[in-house]
Amino acid sequence: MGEAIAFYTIAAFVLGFAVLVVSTKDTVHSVLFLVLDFLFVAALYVLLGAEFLAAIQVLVYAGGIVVLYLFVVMLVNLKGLPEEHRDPHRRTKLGLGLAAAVLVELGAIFASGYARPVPQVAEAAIPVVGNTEEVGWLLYTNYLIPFEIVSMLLLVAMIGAIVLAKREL
Amino acid sequence: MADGPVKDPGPDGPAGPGRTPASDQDAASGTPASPSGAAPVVTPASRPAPKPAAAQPPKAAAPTGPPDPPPPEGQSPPAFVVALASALPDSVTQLSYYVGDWTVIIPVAKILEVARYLRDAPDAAFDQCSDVTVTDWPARPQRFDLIYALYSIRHRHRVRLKTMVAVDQPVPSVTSIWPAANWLEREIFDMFGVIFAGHPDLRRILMPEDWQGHPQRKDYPLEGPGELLMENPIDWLKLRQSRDEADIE
Amino acid sequence: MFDTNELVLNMGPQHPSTHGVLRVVLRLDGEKVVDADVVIGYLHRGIEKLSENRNWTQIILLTDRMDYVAAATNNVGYCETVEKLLSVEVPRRARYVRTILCELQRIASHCLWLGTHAMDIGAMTVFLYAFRERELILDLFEEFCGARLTYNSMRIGGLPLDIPSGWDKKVLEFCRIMDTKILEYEELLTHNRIWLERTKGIGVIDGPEAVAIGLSGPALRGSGVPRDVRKDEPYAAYDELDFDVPIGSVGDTYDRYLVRIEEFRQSLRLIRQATEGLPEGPIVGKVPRLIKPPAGETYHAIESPKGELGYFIVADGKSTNPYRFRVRPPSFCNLQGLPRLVRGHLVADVVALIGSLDIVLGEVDR
Amino acid sequence: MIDLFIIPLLKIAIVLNATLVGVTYMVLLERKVIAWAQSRLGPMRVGPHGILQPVADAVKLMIKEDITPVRVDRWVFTAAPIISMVPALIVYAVIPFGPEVTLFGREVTLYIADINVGLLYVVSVASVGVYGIILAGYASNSKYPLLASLRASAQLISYEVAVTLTLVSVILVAGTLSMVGIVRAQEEAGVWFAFIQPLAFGIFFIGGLAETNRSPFDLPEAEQELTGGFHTEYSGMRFALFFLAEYANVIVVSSVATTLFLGGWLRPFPSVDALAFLDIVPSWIWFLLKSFVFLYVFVWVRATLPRYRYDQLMRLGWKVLIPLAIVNLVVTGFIRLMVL
Repeated sequence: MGEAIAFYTIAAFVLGFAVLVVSTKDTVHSVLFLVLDFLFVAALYVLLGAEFLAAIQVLVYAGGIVVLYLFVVMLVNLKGLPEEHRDPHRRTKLGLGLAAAVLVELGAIFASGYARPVPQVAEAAIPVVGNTEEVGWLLYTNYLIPFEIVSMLLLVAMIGAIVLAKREL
Repeated sequence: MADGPVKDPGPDGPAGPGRTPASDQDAASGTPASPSGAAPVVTPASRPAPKPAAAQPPKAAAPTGPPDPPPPEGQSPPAFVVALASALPDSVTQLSYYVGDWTVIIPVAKILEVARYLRDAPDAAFDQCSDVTVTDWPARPQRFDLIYALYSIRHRHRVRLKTMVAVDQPVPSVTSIWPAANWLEREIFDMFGVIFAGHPDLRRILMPEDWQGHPQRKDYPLEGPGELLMENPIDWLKLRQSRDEADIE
Repeated sequence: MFDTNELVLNMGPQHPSTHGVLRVVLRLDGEKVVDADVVIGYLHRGIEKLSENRNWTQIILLTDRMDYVAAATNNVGYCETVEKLLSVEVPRRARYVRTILCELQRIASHCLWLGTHAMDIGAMTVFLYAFRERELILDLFEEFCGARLTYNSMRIGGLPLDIPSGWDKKVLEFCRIMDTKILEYEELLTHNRIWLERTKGIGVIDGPEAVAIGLSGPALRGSGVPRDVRKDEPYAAYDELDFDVPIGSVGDTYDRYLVRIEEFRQSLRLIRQATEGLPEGPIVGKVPRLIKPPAGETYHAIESPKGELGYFIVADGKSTNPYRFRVRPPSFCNLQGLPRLVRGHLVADVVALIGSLDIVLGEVDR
Repeated sequence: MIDLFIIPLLKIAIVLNATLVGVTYMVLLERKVIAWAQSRLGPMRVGPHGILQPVADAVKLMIKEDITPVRVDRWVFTAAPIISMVPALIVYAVIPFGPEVTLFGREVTLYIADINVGLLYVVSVASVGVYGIILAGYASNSKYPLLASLRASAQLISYEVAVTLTLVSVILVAGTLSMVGIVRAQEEAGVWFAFIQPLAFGIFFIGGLAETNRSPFDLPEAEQELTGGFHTEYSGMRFALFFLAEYANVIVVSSVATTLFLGGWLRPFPSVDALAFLDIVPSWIWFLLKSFVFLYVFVWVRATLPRYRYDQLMRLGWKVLIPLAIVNLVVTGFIRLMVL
């Protein structure tokens, strides 16, 4: 019962901040709501018993990535008017299109989720308490290839960023 | 000084003829100075003249320059002066020796040549321009004494160059020879209004950029624009207004 | 302000590390200084003009107000110039006391320099240490002439008063204390890695160029030019005393620092010799009651803590005030080299370089 | 009920108050120690030997006018000091001041919580603290604070990488992420980790100095050309919050260093039985003593060293500390693999 209350409260905050992220006019405020959103998502993880994930969520997303967002937003002057475009409703159309796509996706997930029962194996794989060791084992055994691919991807992105940023090497 | 005594006939060369024109000049400028006072030499453009001449008359006759005494008998000038006189003819108009200091008086046109020679000649090697300054003698037609105090680090000797400059007469800048003269010349421009031709950055340095007049001239009142307010309030108001406008810009 | 266009940054005149009312307008490319324009004159009091309207004795106290952290040195320079014009012989005792005062003043001025320079680079303890020792010197001066900053401690022809009894013992005691304190400063800075990183290779200038842009004093000697007025054109009692002129090798901020630290020691050496060998005798030469030098002009230079302090004085032989009174201020001429020194360095180095030149705005602006 | 609510709440109250008092006295300690280093007396007027100076400071800061400049971003401007203060305080939740003790017949642990990712919690919470600085710079709507805050946060993030890497090598040695577990691991090993991981200890200390913007890395705040740093526009209590947050962070770094490297609440040389008489001293006193040594060293460093230039600071972080930390990590991992 208490868990359910906590979950719904946190979920409401997550959704509320998510709405604020997209609806706020000031970009810096929007980034700040994003941080709050991430913090509440981390709280959700704690609720699920995945403390490791929660800590990593705060450390990497809230403490790392969004700081970089904030740098960019603060340094790039976004107060100027958006440039003229031939189709003024371009963004609305794009947004509607994306929203429709997300809706379809969600529907598909719901449909498939209800279609077949959740396999029992998955239940066991989720650690009962936030088990750091378990996460480590999984990453280095079952998910080794994706993990390595992701790290390569990040390396490539980093080198690309350095090349772009540094004009003369 | 140590390498001086070789040439004895030398000193008479530059000093002999140099002495006469200077004393002539003293006599010549002395007589017209007394009736006219400082009035004709006040710069017309630079400043709403706050009637400085009024302050001058109490003194009987304005001095017209230092005596610049010639070297006493038996005191032979340093070798580089002799060499300078022979290397650049007409460059030394007078040679003076007073309380141990040698002063070479040169014509304005020769400043750059003399300066370059004194810097580059191995027996002179005046690599340090200690000071550049001006003495104002308002009673004289060539009113400014422009003085260069030079020092040679290699030979450890000093000499002063001196030249006489009239108001609004451009003087070649020696910044190309001694970069150290840059600010010193700026200060002279600021304080006396001597214009240096070829100076890379001739701006006021100590006084504000929009200052009127040149404070260290002898005819400049001791109390600045306040004096102007007492004597000519309209001019003072105009001055203040122009300054305010400059501030706003 | 983060694009690659040049950025103009204004430092001063109200800025904690410009040592007074100096204003430096920096043109930056990123953090790198492209050019600097030094704006001075905020403290201009027209001392030269003022002096031309005061009598010869009154000027001594105006010279106090130029390099106000080395007032006694200014006094000595002025008095010696006038003595030169008057052709007055200064008694030997007076010359010795002048030497002691000048060297005490040099240590006081270098203490102030060391403290503020280190403070600019962030070493706050050195600041208080250096000021602690400067206090001792100020006490000595207070005992000698009653003032702690602007001494008015010379008279044309000699000294206003003889040294108080026991003063020389106190001076020697101070020398003993100072010897150990210099080690303290050195311990905190000389081999400190951060200090080395902040000062080595910063503002490098070689000897000939330093001469050309008009540096003098420790700033010039840091570049390896053995130019010291005390040695080259001895005044006061320097020709009778034994001392070395320290010079640097590279000409960077660190060398200028080392030179000044060594000058502490040489000054102490001079003070010891002069105090121990202080001759007896009168303290004032034969000076007329009304000082009125004969018409003539002269330039006389002494070695102030900042560099060559020159006085160019013209007497007209008639009035009781100088016709022309001109000071060659070492800080002014050294400051001229600042744009050359800061070019290519970072903004934080500008602060270090201003400190390294050791300027006093009272003297720059006069 | 008592175990679930009352005791934790009491502990939170005690730790929070102790921290805040500790922070204010940290300021006094700093002033006094620096004064002694500089042959001065420091604060002497308020109370005997200035012992009440923190109270006077607090009263002064509270009754000062709290100015909000006109063109600032109000919400962010108000939130920034809070954002920087809160992480500094909630870190104390996982810091073990001692093991279990028996109080009034009840087992009480001398820490608020022992979560299994304790160390990670410390790191992640500390990483949120950077927002306070960035937002203060942004919200002030002024050039110098903005520049200073960018510098400060860049510095913080860079050094966090090195510090976190050293923490990983400690985790490798201890085999746990729990703060209590790390202390217990040192008890079992019979030696403080400072001796097993001296390099990590050194890097952690230097990184700690940099992360708390302390001298010789205090240039975002004291660099002469940046005037006051990111809190230039702040006054009154809001400024005090930044001030407190800085010192709270210093205490956090000291506590964490004590826990990880100096054996937390353990007495010196826990494996030497001959020193068993030292156990008379309560464990939490040992903890406080060790932290105090750290605090003292922090102040000492400030009194001694000049300041780095910004580029030198970044070079030190990226080109020296991070490579060293990585090497240390790899070597530690290798040895660990060999031993086990």
